[in-house]
Amino acid sequence: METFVFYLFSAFMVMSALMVITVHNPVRAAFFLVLTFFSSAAVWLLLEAEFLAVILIIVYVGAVMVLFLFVVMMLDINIAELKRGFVKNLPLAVIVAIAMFTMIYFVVSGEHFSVEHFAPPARHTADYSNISELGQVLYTEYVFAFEIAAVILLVGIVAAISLTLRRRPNTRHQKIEDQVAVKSEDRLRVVKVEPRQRKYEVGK
Amino acid sequence: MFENYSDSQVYLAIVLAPLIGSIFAGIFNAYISKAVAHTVTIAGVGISFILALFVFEYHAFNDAQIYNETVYTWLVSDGIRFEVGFLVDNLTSMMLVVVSFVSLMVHLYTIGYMQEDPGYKRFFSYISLFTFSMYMLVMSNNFLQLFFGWEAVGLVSYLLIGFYYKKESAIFANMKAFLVNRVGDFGFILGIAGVLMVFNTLDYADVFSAAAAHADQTIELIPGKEWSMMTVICILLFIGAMGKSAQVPLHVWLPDSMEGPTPISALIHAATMVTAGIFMVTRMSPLFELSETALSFILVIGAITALFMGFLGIIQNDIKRVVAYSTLSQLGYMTVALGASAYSAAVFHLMTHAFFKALLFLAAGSVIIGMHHVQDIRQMGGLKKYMPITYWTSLIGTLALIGFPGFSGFYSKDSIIEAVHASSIAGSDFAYYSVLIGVFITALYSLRLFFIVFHGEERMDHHTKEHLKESPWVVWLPLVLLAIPSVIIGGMTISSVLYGDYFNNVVYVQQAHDVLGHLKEDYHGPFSMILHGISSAPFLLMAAGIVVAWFLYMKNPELPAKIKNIFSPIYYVLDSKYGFDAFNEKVIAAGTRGIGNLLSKFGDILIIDGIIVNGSAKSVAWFSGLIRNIQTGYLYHYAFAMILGLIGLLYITVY
Amino acid sequence: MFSNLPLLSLVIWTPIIGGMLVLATGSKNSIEVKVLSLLVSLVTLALSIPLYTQFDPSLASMQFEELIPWISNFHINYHIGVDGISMPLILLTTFITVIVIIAGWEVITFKVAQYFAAFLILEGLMIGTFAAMDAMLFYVFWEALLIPMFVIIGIWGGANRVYATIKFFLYTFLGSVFMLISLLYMYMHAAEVNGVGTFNLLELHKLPLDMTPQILIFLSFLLAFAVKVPMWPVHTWLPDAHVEAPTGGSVILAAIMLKLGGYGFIRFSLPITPDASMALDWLVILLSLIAIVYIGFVALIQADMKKLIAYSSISHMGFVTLGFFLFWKITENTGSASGAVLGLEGGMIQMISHGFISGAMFLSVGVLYDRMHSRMIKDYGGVVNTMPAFATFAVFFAMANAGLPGTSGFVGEFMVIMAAFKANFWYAFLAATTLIIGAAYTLWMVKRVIFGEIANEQVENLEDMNGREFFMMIVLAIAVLVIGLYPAPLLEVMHASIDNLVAHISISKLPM
Amino acid sequence: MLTLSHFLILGGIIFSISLAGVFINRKNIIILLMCVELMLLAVNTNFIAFSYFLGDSAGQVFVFFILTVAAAEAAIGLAILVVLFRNKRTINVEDLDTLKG
Repeated sequence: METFVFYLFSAFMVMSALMVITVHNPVRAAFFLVLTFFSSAAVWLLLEAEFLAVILIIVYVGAVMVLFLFVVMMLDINIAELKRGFVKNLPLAVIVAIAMFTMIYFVVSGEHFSVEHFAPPARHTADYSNISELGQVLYTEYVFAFEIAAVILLVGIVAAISLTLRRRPNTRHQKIEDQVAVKSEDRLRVVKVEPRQRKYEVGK
Repeated sequence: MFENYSDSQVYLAIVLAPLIGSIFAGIFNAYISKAVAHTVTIAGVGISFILALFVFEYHAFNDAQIYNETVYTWLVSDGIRFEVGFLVDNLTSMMLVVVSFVSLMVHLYTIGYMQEDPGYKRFFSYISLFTFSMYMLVMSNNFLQLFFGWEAVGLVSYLLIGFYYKKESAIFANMKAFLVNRVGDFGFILGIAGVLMVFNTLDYADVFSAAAAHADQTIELIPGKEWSMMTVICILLFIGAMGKSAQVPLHVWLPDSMEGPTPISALIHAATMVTAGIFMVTRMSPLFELSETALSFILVIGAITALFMGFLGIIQNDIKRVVAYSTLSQLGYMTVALGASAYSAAVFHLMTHAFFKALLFLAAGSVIIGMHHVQDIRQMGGLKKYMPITYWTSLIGTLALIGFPGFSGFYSKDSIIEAVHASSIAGSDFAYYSVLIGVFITALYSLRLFFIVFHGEERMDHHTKEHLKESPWVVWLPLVLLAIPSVIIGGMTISSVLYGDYFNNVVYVQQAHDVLGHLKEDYHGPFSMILHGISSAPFLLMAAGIVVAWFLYMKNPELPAKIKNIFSPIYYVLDSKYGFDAFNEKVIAAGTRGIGNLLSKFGDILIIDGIIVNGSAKSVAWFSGLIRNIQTGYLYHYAFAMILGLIGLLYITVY
Repeated sequence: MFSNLPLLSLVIWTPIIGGMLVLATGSKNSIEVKVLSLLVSLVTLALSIPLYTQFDPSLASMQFEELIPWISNFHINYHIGVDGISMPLILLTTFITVIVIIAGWEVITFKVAQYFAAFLILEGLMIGTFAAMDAMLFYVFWEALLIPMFVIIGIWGGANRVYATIKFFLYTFLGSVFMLISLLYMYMHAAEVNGVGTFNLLELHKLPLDMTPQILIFLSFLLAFAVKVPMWPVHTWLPDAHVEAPTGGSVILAAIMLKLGGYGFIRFSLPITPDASMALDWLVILLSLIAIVYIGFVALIQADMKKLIAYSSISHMGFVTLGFFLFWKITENTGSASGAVLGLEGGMIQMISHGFISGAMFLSVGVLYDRMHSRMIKDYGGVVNTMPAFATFAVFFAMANAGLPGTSGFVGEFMVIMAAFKANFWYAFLAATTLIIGAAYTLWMVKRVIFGEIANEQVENLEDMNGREFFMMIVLAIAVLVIGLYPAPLLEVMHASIDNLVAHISISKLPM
Repeated sequence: MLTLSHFLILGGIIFSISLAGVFINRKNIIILLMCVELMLLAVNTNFIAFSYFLGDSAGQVFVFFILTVAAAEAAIGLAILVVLFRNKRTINVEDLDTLKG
């Protein structure tokens, strides 16, 4: 049963990941990425990482991918231009990917990671709470790292806002404080006019 | 010597009095009047002169103990004490009197001579400073202070030669003088270093008492060849003396130094500073006696200077330069005496020469004042009737210079000639004939000058002639005061100085070299010396010189020009001063600049900066230019490189 | 009364904190900035005087020592102290800084606060370098002081200042990284030998080292210090830096920064690697003699006054390194070490004297430059006619530069020549040529600049020194004269330390 | 029977695919960013697998942090993208070679 679930969702994952990199429309790619995340959340559930699986869906799918979609749709992207060179790059990409995978395969398959070395642990009972266990370590042992993560998020927010914030100097809008602080001299300027002497130019 | 004061206080007072005067006149230059400036400085020198007389009396007649005390310790390093101290013995006290007397005369004379000069107060400050420096030199009891005084007089000489700082020739001459002196000092300081190496002290007394014990020490200058340490030290020290006392080939600065005002030509470049070398060698007699090679060297150098510089005097037309070449020649005589181990004779001649040469210079100055700063003797003549005092004092000076029997110069010069004759070290024959011919030459150029200036037709222009008159008393008084010792001092003192025991505790002469001891056997007092002198070769030569001079410049004034034409190659050689100046200018100075240029352009700018420093910077730029092509700026290239690296790493890990 | 104050720390940090304060005011009202800077430098000077008065010259050990752990994982301590070698140099620093502050008084009009702050901070860092007893602390100060100097030349410098700054920085930096490697090596080595690594200088002095590491360490130190001194052939940064630097920068550079190199030799090279120094002393002596003669010739033909003085500095610093490394040759030649102390102390005196003289020379050029805006000799001539007081000082300092007895310039040269003769006649011969060459280039410059007829209209309109300039000159002149006439008190404080050093370097550090 | 290898190989496949994606879509910077996200996913899967098989929750904590950082990274990356587009009117990587040496 577990094996079946694993292979099912793994297949989804691989297929949708392949779609992510092959489709031309970024919107579609984003949707396929969402699918990949969903499948991988399922795989994570198999590994008893319930909290992270949920977080992956809520944060990634719910927030980050939506952000991607927003950006993709907001920008006026010339898709045709971006497509060029797809076929030309394909062989290289395949070669690199296969080379990479071969390497990884030789490392992770085989004796080092087999059952003898890493026997699957027994499943937890129903009252096991992944969240509380994570919380235990997160707020004790990793509390500094946690704080730093919070700061990183804060910096992320500030950075994102400050990068995208646009000042438009020529827009007209009210400046309330100026209006309140106005004085009479600012409104009315008394100009002293020199009495002009008329010039009579006699005999010219 | 004074009841209420210790000796050291008196000596300090001698030294400091002119220094204080100098500093006062120097610092308050802008705030004091001329009268205050000269009063203060003359007071300073006057005090030291009077004290010097007492000191002389104390040492010469009362047989005082040799005073050798430290004033203060300059520094101590490595267990060696470098001190400032005074050594006062008969030699010192004599030098003190000579220096202070001439200095005082020059101070007085300056009041008249420099009356109109804007640098009046500065001048007084300088000459007082010079007096101080000279005292430091002669009173020193160690080599360090000697060197201090040595350089200090050089400094003042530099300042005074360049006194007219607007004059290009003057500022060239002062730099030349300083640099040539520095060449001498270069040898001198090495000599001092040698002394320190051998004796581990710079104190005279310690060095001299230990000198004999180190006589056999050697030094390996060139690998495999041993030299006597004493010879090396003595020659090095003598190179210092050659600079200061203007011996060939380091004499070139002295004629040019006549660019300075005349009073200092008298004081520094005739009477005192230039004799410092003579004084120094005399002081170091215990060292020089240990090296016959060095003595021979001194003898030959002195003889060359005495003879060949005399020749140059004959053709000069600048009144001061004639006297300057005569000074060179006379310094050569003194040096010859040193080489012959007749130290006493050298110092004796130093003393008499100081008086009569100062007299001659000041007289020349008096003439120059009278002639309104014309120095060319071809525009003079017949001054006898306009400037009688100057005339008579000049005559005395000239007679003393040529060694006319009875005058001071006679005793000293004749003694030197006799001493060289009696000497047997290498080169003494050459030296003897040189100084003999020198007598003739001396008489020739001295009387040539005398006749041309004071006799014969009056060649000055009309305007000058109208204003021609005897100089004021401040000018002629020093002449008279100097004329007195020029006449009498020689005969008065020869018995004790030369043949008596005056220098017994000062000068050390080895038995084998003791020419004066040898001469002493034939010496029977000054008058018999005159009698003996009249019949000797030097007198005949001198007389010949006078007659030739009279014949050429009084009797047949056209003749010299003819002779000049006949012997024009010789004249050319003499006129170019044997080519020393040209050599220095074209070879040494230009060569030095050339080397500097070469090292700068080629070494510093091209090789070090160009190739190594900027070259390495450029090679970095070149290399980075090469590898910047890899930096395409495209994201995927970087990614590709990264992945290739990753795969490579994995490959290494897996297999 | 103040005996328990951390005096040395105060001397180091007062100018640094003062400099920060000056920087912080950033005020446009520059007179306050100047007064504050002057005050800080004067306080520092006042604080440094007890270092001399309360110094015990009979002790060879460190005095006014302070030790606070700094980076304890690597046994790096804030460890400072002075002995007879560093104390005079610290006094020189505090003294010269006051002069430099005064020198900048009216001249600097641009970024005034930053200018003075840079000098004050530089002062503290230099004192720190002299006082550091921990090699790592030394290194930190050593590198840190490049920054203010970099800024000084780079901002207030002349036209070609960028080239000069970068050259200056890279040159000195190149040298010092090798020193860092050596220090790290010795730390590791100490850890092997003693079980615990150390950067304590006094410990490093005692650390036994094999010949090969000693030679390598010696060479790396040589590179670091030779660049600073500077010795031929790594000297070419100095003329450029001097020419471009503002007057104050030149003064500090010549008067103090060059001394760091000499100090490094005497504090690091000699005691840490005595056997390598013995094996390679010929190299240092050779380079020193080349510096004295070669650079003298180069100085002769310079057309730029500042360049000429810069080259003369290099030539004079040759005496320092020559004096420091004579010990073994003297022993070899005469069989006894007598004379070695003379050379070492001569080198020390030469450093201090050169601080005053070169400082004064650069100030003199500065006085002229402020009026004429030219450093070229050919633009001058007959300055004495319009600036007699200045000319007096200029000639005086020129004479001091030429090593006239009675001025401080003579003392060191004399002692080193005396010692060199004991080592080898030809060393002394070549060293003594400076008597001629040094006088030649200095006096030739004086002749062309000071003497003669008034050369042009600008010279004719020159005004003589004002009170501020006169004050600087007279103070320096007095210092030069006092050291020249009575150097004994200055040497008194060194004897114990130098004797100790000689005793130390005469014992081999090779492991048995 | 699922072993650790299964999950690691899955991670490897996803990683290789995203790697290929970087090469194929060398012009579209948005898809490049997505590929980076995919890589992180592969890595995260590995972490979780190890965490499970070793019985150590530290791996999950790590993933937690990676997710945090990745979220921030995506946000900033997209922000940069927006600014870039605003200034250059393109997100074609081939036009972005300011860093060319």
